[in-house]
Amino acid sequence: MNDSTGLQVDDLSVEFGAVTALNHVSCEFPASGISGLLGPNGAGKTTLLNVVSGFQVPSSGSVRVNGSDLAADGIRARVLSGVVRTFQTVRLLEKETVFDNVALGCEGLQRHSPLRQVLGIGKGRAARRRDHDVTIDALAMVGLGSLAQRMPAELPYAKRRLVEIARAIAGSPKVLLLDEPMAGMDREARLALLDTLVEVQGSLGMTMVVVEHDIDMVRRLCTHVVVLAGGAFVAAGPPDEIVADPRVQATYFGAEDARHQ
Amino acid sequence: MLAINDLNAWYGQTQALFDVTLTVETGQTVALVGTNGAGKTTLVRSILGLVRSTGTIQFDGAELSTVPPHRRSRKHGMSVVPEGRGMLNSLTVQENLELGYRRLSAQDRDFIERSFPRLSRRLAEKVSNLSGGEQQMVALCRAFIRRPKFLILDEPSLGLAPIVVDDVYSQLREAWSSGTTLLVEQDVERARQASDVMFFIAAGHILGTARSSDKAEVDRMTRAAFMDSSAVRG
Amino acid sequence: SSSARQPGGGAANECRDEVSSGVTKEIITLGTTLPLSGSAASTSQNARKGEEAAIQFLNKQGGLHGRRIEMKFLDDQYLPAKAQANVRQLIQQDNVFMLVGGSGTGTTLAWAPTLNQFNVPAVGPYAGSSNLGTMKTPYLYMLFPDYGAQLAALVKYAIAHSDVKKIGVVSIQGDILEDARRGIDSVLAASDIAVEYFPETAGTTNFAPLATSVKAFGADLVVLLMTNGDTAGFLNATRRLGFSPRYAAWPGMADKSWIASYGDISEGMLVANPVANPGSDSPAVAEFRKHYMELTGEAPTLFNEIGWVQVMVAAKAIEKATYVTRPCVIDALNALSGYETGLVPPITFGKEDRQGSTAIEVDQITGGSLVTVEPFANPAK
Amino acid sequence: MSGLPKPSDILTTLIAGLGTGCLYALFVLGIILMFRVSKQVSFAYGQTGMIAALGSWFLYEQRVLPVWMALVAGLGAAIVISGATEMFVIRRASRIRPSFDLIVTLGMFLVLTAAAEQVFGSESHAYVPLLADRGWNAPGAYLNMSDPLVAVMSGSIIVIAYLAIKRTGLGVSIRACAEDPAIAQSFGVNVGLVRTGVWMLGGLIAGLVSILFASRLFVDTSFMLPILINGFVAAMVGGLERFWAPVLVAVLLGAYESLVGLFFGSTASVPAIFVVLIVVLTAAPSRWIADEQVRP
Amino acid sequence: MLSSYWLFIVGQGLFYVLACLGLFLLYGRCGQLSLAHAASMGVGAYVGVVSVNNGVLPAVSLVLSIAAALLFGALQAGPAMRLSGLRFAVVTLAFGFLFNWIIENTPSITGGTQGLSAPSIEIAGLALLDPDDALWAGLVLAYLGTLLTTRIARTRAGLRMVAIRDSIEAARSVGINVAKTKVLAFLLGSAFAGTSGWLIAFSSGFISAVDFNLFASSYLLIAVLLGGANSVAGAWIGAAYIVLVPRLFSAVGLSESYPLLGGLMLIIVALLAPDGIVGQISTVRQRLGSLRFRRPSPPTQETETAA
Ligand SMILES: Nc1ncnc2c1ncn2[C@@H]1O[C@H](COP(=O)(O)OP(=O)(O)OP(=O)(O)O)[C@@H](O)[C@H]1O
Ligand SMILES: Nc1ncnc2c1ncn2[C@@H]1O[C@H](COP(=O)(O)OP(=O)(O)OP(=O)(O)O)[C@@H](O)[C@H]1O
Ligand SMILES: [Mg+2]
Ligand SMILES: [Mg+2]
Repeated sequence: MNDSTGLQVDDLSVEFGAVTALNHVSCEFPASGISGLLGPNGAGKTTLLNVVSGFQVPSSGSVRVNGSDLAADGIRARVLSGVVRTFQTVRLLEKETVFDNVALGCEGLQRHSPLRQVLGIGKGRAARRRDHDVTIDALAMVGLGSLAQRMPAELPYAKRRLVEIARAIAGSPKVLLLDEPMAGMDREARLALLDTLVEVQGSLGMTMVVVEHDIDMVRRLCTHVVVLAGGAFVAAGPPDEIVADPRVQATYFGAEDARHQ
Repeated sequence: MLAINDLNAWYGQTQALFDVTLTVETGQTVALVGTNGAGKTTLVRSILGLVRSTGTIQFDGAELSTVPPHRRSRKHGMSVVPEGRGMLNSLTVQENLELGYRRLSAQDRDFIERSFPRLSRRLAEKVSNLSGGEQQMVALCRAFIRRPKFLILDEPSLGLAPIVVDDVYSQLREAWSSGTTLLVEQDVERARQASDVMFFIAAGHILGTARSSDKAEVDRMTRAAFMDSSAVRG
Repeated sequence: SSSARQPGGGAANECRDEVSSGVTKEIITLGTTLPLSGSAASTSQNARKGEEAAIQFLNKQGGLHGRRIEMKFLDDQYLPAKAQANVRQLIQQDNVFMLVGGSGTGTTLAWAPTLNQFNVPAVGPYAGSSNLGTMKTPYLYMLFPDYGAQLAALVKYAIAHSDVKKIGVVSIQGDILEDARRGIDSVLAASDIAVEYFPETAGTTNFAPLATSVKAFGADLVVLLMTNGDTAGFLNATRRLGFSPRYAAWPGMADKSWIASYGDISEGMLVANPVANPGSDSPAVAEFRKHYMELTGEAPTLFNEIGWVQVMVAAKAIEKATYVTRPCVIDALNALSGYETGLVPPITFGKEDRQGSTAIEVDQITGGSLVTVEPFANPAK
Repeated sequence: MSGLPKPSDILTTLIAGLGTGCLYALFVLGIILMFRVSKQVSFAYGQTGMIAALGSWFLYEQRVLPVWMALVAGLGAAIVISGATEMFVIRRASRIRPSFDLIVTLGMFLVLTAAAEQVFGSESHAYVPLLADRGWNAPGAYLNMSDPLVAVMSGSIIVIAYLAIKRTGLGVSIRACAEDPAIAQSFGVNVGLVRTGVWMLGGLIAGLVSILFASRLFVDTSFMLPILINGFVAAMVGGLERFWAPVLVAVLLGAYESLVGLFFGSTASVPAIFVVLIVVLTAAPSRWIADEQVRP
Repeated sequence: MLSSYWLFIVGQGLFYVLACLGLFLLYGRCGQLSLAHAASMGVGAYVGVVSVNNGVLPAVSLVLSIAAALLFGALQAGPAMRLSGLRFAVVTLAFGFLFNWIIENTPSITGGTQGLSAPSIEIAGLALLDPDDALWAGLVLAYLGTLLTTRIARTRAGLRMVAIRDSIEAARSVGINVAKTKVLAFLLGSAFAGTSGWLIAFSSGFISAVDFNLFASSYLLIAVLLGGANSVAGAWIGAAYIVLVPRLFSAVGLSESYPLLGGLMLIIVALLAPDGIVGQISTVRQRLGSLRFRRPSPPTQETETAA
């Protein structure tokens, strides 16, 4: 493994009864730039994110972030060591303001004594101020600064997505996993989100993995692409190379007979 | 076949559609294009009778506004691929397909085997176990096997790999060339190719319409629909 | 905070001619708290009718000390906390002169200490705990004997009049059962009759195990201390098992409403009754019945009679008091001796005695009505 | 009691317990059907049945109607109340906020209890025995007619319900209503009818169970409360989403409760049941007790 | 000036504020629908009285009461960690009944069904049985409790609770320890309830199991919902409802209608005013505010052609 590898999975397998969702998959995602995770439906992309974020326990294999193994960690431990995800469907606290929704992301930051927080003294006070600042920064970064006090229900779909992304980056993650962030968005919104993601990655420098079916967006967004199919690793490399790869062509873009695999 | 007149629709106090008027001829595929939040899904839901609305919706000569939603499906042969897939997570794939007192016939099974082989192997499984795209296939399949008179597709390509999207659209072209279809699609070019007529919608208003074959007009309307909305949204 | 002062001790408690709260030139206001709604409503509603009739009766005869009597009824839903708040309201807000009647052991236990706090006397709540009627709550004057005394009388009668070898006592778990045990054991001390106690929890859904256990024990007399519903549930279960011992039960089963509902399954049951059977033909009861029917147009039930007696005893004390003040009424109550109503045994209180009587009448449910088999079985104390 | 109970006593108690258990099972059937159609259990369920029992008592006792008509009228009332609860309360509440549907049934519970108390009074009454007073001494145990009556009736209703769910599309429709009424409607399910219909059926079942319990015990405004609790316990332990498990647990719970009462005294039954609930819910594998899991 | 009777009632109301604050944290914030909250109060009340009866100093008995209530809360948190709202509510129901059963079956210690009188005690120079002193104690404690609750709601822990209430998936994805947060909510809720129960026991002088049963828990829920489950002020309104409304009903001689009103209230509030009185007030305010702005007009044909 080289220095610039942010996230590395090794020999991952996940089975659900007769279905093999991941079949000894090994691949790497660089720490710089944004990686795309591609593959036909049911290829195991979401499952891979689930394993990395701790929502799914693999039957074999390991996950490493910047060289350290996450094997025994639960979801919370992973968040604390910097692995954060979003969901295929947006999940927000509908009764709290956008600000509070994003503030939730501070969980990933260092803990501090709850008693001190309640009393508002010493480190507790400092920590509360820090949480506040971090939240403001995260909101500004995705361009939601002016909407901080609004309720999520009042926001259009694309903005709701951004709230979720702001929440994910508030904790300054080392690895950010986005599952189809652009699904259901119109083209304008996709382009705007694309800019935001590039900017966030640029300024925070985390390993970012994006699952996306819109190949045009993937080409604009990603510097590196990993392709899965039928639970197995297929190919990895720069987007243009991957798009041209005949194996990917067959399983993903569709030579006519490939769908009856 | 479908004639909508002066349709206004509300969610609670907020109005989502304003005086929408639109017609779909028998056999036509009509595409609905607009930004997020423009009101496309609301229009679909109004046709299905799922939102509070005023105005008239005539279908095959019958007035629908007093017809309860379940009869629109049963009696008038409407079928929908809903936004967000509409999976019934506690049910199996087969039960999702059978929804509404309908058993899978041999013919249906055949169709599934041919068009969605991934599904035919997993009919007995809980639908919530499927991947996002696989669930979208269930949604499509559920609408298709009913052989509807009027097919409504709300973002049918959501979460589908390109290979499957192509496949779905080619099916639409071939198998449903005779059927009447209302299509909501984010990818304007794809929508243009799949449809006969396009309606452009922004902030709850129909901005205009264009024949799909007239590419220049479609481009002009698309720009209008998308710019307008960004103006409205600020 | 106020400590309990003994009645009669201290200047504030001396009987003098002064203005007392709850008393005007025309009216004396009494008060009570009762479970008028909730699980124990029906008996309390009857008691209330009895009290109202008694007050009407007294007022027709010119009231007491030339004053009309009025009474304030508050509903406590059988909730102790509510009963206590009610008594506070009666004393502090509604300024009643004294408390008369009331019903429910738990509720009475809850408000009794409040009397000490405000030096207000109360007469005759219908409650069967042995924790009441002692000098712990010196302002509380009890008319009816506690569960222990009730059951002692009942069992004494049963063993004297039939051949009993084994007694099964089915009782609500807890202090009621302990009271019953004390009473029954005192009667059986020197006999060779076996007795077994079967605790029960209110709300049993299947009485078969309980009934089977009692049957297996071989009880020929079964004493029942349960809620009306559970008593019925138990009787139904024994019937389903084909088990038919002799039954004896606490006063709840002497009420007309029970007999109307469950007369057939409780045929032959002996019932402890703290007041004279309202259907009896003793002259005192007959006169009471006559008055009551004149006033209300209905024949009195057990709890009508209880309400009536509660008011009558309180009225006697007020009448005997030198002035209409609380200390004077307390003095009069303490001096009450052998007061005969004909409806309850003669009532006697003393400076250190708050238990008006310990005698019990034994009745039997026969052919859908209550028949007196032994009037006031215990000699008055 | 000295020594162990006699075998015949054990058998008698066991049979009575199984009879009670069958009634619990029927009661639980109502709970799980209603849960299927609206993802909701009703705290007012037992009280709905209570209205049938107490109401019918009132009607025949006041000689308004002959007994059988009073029973039918009581059941009718339970059906109407249950259906109306669904139509006017449950359906609207679940849309407002999660957990509110539960809260409104708690409200219904209080309303039905208070209203019954005001209309019918709060006394306990004997109820028509419905065979609970007939029985015969079989060798080894005493048999009562109420138990076989209850077993046959509960058993057949449960089996019919099972077949209706499995063999017709009704089962799918019922679940679809709970999960996504809009989707169900879009595919031709008359959601209103199915929901209200199932709740009306629930009302009928609650009424039947209450009437049968009343015939074995007594009737008043609160006699269904412990039965409601035991029904809930069985449904929770067996799993609300399953069919046979909760029904079976209910039958066994009746037997268990009965035997505990015989061996350890009647007061031991209540905690014995709660101990089962708490132990199962804390110690059972989470697969058994978890909700429908939707994968992230 | 209030009569001593009303002083007593208001004092009780202030003690109930504490219980309602506990339920606000547990249900309003964390979404855990507990039907054993009154039982938690009961634990505090009984442990307090029983320990004082056995010679424990009042201050120590308060600590014991809170500790016992915490334990009771922790016991419930066990199943709560694994169960959904509905199932969990039923389990708390069982806990509530179990509490009542224990009281009823330990008559020698707790007085059983007949209840238990609380001795008159003094703590911090206040004799709780005296309405004046109780009022002071109530004012100070309810104020401190409110302050504490508001603070908690603003910390990370408070936000975590809301996250669990609104979206457990979102909560897990940001690394919230769901189990720990639920336990915390239970401990806080129970501590408030236990304190409240202790105070009510010694200020009223008598406790019994029926004051802490399912109905009592339902009334607490009604109170918190009516006030507004999402705000601290709602707890005050709710406590006022619990203590004052029954008194008003009995003042007009309609006390038997109170349970009916309670049930209807629960249904009506849930259906028509889900955010309670506090929510209702703020909606009215918003409506008034929005009258001042014109609604944005829909885009016209002109804008289209201009584009
Ligand atoms: N809990 C489960 N039980 C059974 N099968 C499962 C489960 N989770 C995932 N699978 C199966 O594993 C395979 C991989 O699923 P996964 O969600 O990872 O696919 P994906 O690549 O994200 O697809 P998509 O693009 O459609 O979202 C699928 O065939 C899916 O049906
Ligand atoms: N359930 C709802 N309650 C309140 N407002 C709603 C609801 N659903 C939609 N809206 C609002 O109605 C408007 C139209 O929404 P609609 O879902 O019809 O848009 P759409 O064109 O389908 O958008 P998308 O491309 O995101 O699917 C939006 O402003 C949206 O915020
Ligand atoms: Mg996926
Ligand atoms: Mg849409």
